[in-house]
Amino acid sequence: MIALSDYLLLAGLMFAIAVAGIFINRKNVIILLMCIELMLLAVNINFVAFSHFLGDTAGQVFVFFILTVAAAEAAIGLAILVILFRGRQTINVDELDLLKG
Amino acid sequence: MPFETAFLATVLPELILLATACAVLVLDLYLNDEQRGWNHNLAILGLAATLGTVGLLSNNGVTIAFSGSFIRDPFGDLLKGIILILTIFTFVYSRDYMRERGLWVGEYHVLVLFATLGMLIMVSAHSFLTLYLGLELLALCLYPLVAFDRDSKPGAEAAMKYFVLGALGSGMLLYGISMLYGATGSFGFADVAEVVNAEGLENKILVFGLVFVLIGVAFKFGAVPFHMWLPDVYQGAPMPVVLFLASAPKIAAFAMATRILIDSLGALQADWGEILMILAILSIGLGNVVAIAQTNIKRMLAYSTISHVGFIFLGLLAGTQEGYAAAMFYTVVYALMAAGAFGVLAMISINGLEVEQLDDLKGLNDRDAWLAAMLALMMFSMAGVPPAVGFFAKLLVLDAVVSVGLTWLAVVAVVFSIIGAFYYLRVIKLLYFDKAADSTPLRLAGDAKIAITVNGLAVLLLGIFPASLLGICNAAFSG
Amino acid sequence: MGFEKFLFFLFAIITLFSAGMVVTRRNPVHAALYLVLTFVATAALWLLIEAEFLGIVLVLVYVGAVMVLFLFVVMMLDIDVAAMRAQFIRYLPLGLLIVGLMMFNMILVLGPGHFGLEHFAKPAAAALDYSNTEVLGRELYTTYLYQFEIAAVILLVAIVAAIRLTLRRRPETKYLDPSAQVRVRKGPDRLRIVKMPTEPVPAPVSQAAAGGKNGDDQ
Amino acid sequence: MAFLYLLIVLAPLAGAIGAGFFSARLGRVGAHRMTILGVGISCALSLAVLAGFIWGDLKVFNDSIYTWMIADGIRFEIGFLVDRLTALMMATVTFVSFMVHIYTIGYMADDEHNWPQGSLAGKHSYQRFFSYISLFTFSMLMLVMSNNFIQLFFGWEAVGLVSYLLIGFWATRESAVYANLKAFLVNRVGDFGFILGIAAVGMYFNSMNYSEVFAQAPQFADTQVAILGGVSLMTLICILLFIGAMGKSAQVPLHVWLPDSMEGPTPISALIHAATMVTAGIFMVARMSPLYELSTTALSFVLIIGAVTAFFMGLIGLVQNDIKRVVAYSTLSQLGYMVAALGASAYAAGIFHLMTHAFFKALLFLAAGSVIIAMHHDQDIRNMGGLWKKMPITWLTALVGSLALIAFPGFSGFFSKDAIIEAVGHSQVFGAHFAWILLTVGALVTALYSFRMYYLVFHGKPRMDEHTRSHLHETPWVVTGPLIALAIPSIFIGWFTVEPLLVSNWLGDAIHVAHEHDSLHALAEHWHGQMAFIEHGMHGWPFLLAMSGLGLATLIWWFGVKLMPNLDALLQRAGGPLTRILQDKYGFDDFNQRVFAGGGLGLGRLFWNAGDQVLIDGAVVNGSARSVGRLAGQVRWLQSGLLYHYAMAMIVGLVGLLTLYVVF
Repeated sequence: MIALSDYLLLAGLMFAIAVAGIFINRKNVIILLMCIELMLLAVNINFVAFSHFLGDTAGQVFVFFILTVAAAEAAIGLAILVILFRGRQTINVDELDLLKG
Repeated sequence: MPFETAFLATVLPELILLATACAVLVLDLYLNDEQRGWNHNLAILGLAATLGTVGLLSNNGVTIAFSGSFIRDPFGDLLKGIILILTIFTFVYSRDYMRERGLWVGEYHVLVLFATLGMLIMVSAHSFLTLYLGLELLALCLYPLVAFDRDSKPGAEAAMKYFVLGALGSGMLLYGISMLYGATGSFGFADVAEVVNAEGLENKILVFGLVFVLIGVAFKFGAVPFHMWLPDVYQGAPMPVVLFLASAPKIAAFAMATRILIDSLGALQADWGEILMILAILSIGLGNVVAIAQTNIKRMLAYSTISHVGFIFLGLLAGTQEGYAAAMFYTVVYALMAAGAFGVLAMISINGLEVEQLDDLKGLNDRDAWLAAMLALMMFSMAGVPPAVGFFAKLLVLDAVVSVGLTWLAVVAVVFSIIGAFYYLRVIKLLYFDKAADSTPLRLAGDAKIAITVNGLAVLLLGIFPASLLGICNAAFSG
Repeated sequence: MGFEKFLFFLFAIITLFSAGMVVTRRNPVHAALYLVLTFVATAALWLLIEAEFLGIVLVLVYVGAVMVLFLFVVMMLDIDVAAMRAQFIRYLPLGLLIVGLMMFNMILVLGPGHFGLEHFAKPAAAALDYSNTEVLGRELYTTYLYQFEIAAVILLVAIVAAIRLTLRRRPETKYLDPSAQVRVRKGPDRLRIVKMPTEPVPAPVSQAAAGGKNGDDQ
Repeated sequence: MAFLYLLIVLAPLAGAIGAGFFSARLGRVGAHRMTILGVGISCALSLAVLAGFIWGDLKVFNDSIYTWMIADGIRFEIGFLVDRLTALMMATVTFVSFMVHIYTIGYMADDEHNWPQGSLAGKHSYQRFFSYISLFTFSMLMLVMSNNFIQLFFGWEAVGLVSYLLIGFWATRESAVYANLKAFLVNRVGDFGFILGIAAVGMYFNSMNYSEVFAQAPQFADTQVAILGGVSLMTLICILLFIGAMGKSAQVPLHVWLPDSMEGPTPISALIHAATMVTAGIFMVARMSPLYELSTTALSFVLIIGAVTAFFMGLIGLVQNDIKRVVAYSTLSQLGYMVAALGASAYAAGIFHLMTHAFFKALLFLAAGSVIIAMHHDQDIRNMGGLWKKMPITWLTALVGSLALIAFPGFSGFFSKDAIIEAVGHSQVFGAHFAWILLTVGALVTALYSFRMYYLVFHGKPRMDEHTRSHLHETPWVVTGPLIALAIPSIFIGWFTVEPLLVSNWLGDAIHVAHEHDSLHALAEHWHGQMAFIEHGMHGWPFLLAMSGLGLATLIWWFGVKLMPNLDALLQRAGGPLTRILQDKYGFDDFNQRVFAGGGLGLGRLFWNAGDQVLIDGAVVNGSARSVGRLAGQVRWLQSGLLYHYAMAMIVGLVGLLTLYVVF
């Protein structure tokens, strides 16, 4: 039998991978955006699992909305990425340091 | 009762605002560049109508609609009203700035209006889902606004940083919400509160979820160590966007904090109070100290924001009705001060000058004495010099902290705010005692002048007669 | 270990592996493709716990739309992958330490101690005629109507924002405007007839040259 | 009612704000119309309130309008206590202020000449002046209408602030700046005592509200405070509060600011020194009568200070040659009478004299101002003379004012002053005999200096230069109008009010007098109407002395000016050291200058050199500023600008908090 804890641990691991990805990746902003997608996916797994084990569809509805928002977020994130690239000709995270101090 | 037509009446302000935003979106298609003023007028008209509706619908009772996901109460009405007023201020202050730079296009109005809608949704959210959607609506409008000047490299960089960190923050918030959902089986505030009140601190899962949720809140406020986006975004974004970003969303963030922490997780106060204490000390300390080293006025005010956030947390962490009211008072006051300060900066950034460095403020008094006086008033208020309202706000918060026996915390806060007074007073010195490089007098639009005067008077008069606002704040938490 | 459990572990391992690959690939195209794999494997995991609708949506919306958008942007931006020599090994120890600490916390809370089967029993399988899609749809349009509308607004904002940020007219680009081409009217737009007075022909000029000149007028 | 009272207070404030902030837009006429309208409303309503108390059955109003803040259980409120005492004060203040407003139109008409050419401060000075006097009225109303100590203190300080602004109105004159600084500093000394008194009230009574404090006061009658080897709490509070009153009401030794404050334009001399600011102290003590009645020591202190002021300040008036200064010293002396009345527990008599004095002293000041206008701002009485022919209205009204001042039977001053001397005579507190003698002889002095001035100004040969004489004429109606309006009550007000105020206890509960201190009851017992009172007064020492003073002044004038032109100088030489002492004003100014100012300066230099520059600036301020600056410079590099550092900070924050709260 699959236990709730299995799903939660899986989601937790995925969350940790996403978090690690955000700060070990120092070269490519696109990968950062992908890490964010991963993180949201981890949350979604949590919700779906809870929804199933609590016998309550509300969790799945929440996931539905998270997916919607994540799609919108991806669109805006990529749009920002495009103008960033246009201005700088690079999306290297290491070089994004005009603003500091 | 999943849906009743009567619900539409309770969300009438939101509906009007949505209609306004859509109307501006459509209208903009039919306007040429000379006619953009209609966007502006329509947007302000819509905001005013929304404000009026909020006032009309306001009463002392509480209405819950849409299956418990929407709440209308006096607390929310007040915050909504202030958010709407601040948004009107934003439009008025920013017109000349945006027009001069060719940024005065329909999308600007549409995005600001949608962001305002997002804040209204946050304020009257009564479930984590509604709150999250409102939060994202706000955030997704703010990201493009920060990069609104497409050709600005700092703007794009700031937007990118804001976006990545914002997404990280909302990811953590969501993770926390999912844990709370798991522990309570619901994400309506009322249902969560029921379980939390029953189980309280015994339930480790609740505490676990709480930490994540709290980080989402702290990020929205910009508390240390979740503050890193704030100075960069302030510096990179166009001044009117900073003006907007620094004022109204703080109120929405406060609403979010109270709805989550007090309304639904009130029983965990012992834990979140301690966490907020850590964040508050870090924020007040780091904000005030680093602000001193800044030469860029936007960055300086960003760090000052961080320290003010610390003060707001002081009120919240006291965990008493008095403390909550003090925090609410502080938030409203801070939003007013920030709007005024950035408003002045946006208004003087015209004729090709971009006010960025502190030195750009030199001798402002010779160029426009009234604006200089208003900016000075805001600085005094932020520094906490009586009779400006900032002093009173600080006093209330400290009083709340002392009354729960945390005198040492109040002392720490006072010491750092004394250190912080230095950088505010430096601005005043620049305004009045230094010579301007270019002393041509400024010519400002009449409505902007009226707005800044109203804003300044509010800061002054609330300082002299704080009881009116304080009374409302107290009433909001007495129920 | 039942078949179900086997499937769970299979897909879980695929999910974690591909997620790990996403964050460590240098080439963003590879990363995006691994992300697709992660999504597909997750969708399978969701099917295992009767979230059929969401599983399908994840594949359709995420893989079908969002990931394509990612790939599209990656290709469009023409990133110099060779310059992306990652040096993340240097930061890996610190990263692992922090993530390890986080995992430790998570396991403490999320492990079987709190969420094992004895706390949350596996619910009975739904009836055969249970339609996950129908249930969700009913909920969305009744209980969650308000939120549904907000989500619609969010999508609208995303459209407005993306257009504002990326749509720009570049005067230096040369292109044909089809609508202008179609709009041309048959008469005066396409052919212009210019009336010119006839010039007196000098007498001694050769016949051939004069004929060429006159041809213009006809 | 709250709205009505709020309107009374706010109407002058609105006028002040309008005339002050929109001076350029309103113009001169707009400014004076606006302020006069404001004060006029306030005056009309105050008179209506007073009428309501006299003929109607208006209830005492005592309520809070607005809660400013609550700290440690003490409420800081804005509230009004309007009883008969307040109503009387309100009417007096607003009426005199209204007159002064009208008079100012004439007095300040050519104010531009008083400023250096092109001076920035001189721009819109006319409007500014109106703004100040309206603000002054507002402050004074806040003070008298208050129902709590905090608002009282606010009004107290606001009055002080505006008087500072007004005394130094002609800020380009060094003497004016010196005078307003002096007024401010001396008042600060008094305020120091006052705030300590309020603090003591707050500490023991835990309330700022009058009625709550008064209700609790008897319980504290025997409380001792362990300072200076044990003092009764009530004595301490009363004397501290009275020190504030000494500053505001110019009692020895804090009187030094008042004569100098004549540097301000004459309308405010009338406003400050006749009706409003200086009466604040008298009013305050009367208002606090439930506290003062609990301390015989304090009453005795008040009585002696008052009597000393009344006599010795009158003496100085004899040798002054500036027309306004003579009036100023007479004010000091009359304030001494009022304070003495308070000390004798004859609060009603003190308030009575305050009211009659407000009318005739405002009249005298305005008459003096009228003379000054006619004399082209020459204030030296030695250069005047024979003005009665040219300025009949001023002459007659000044005569009325002088007769009222010397307590000529039938005039308003007679009733009040006689009642005071009578009451002091009946008083049993320590020092009452001494005070009685001083006050009685003071009547002689008053008559002497008043008529000396009167004769020198209005009679005899004109002594001014040719140019001034040829231009002498009566002042315009805006000046004479208020003179007449003030002259009428100066004659009659005493006649009508003596009976209700002193005999039939019209003030009622507003004033509390302990039975054993009641010095007015003898007067009330033997009351047989006004005529009988006058007749009785005419057998007393005060009357005889006043009349002999009047006669003496007439004789000296007759001989001195008519027969021996240099008699004045001769007398001064004959007076010798005594005259010199009087001219030096007993050396108070010198003493203050040398000891307090000089000593303070020396001490300040010492502290500045040793403490401030070396220790505070060097070590504490600059030292800490340097180290904070260095710290700031280092910490700001945490903000590296790199996204992964930012994310790392968030995640470290998350993990840290998780570890703290989940593991532990």
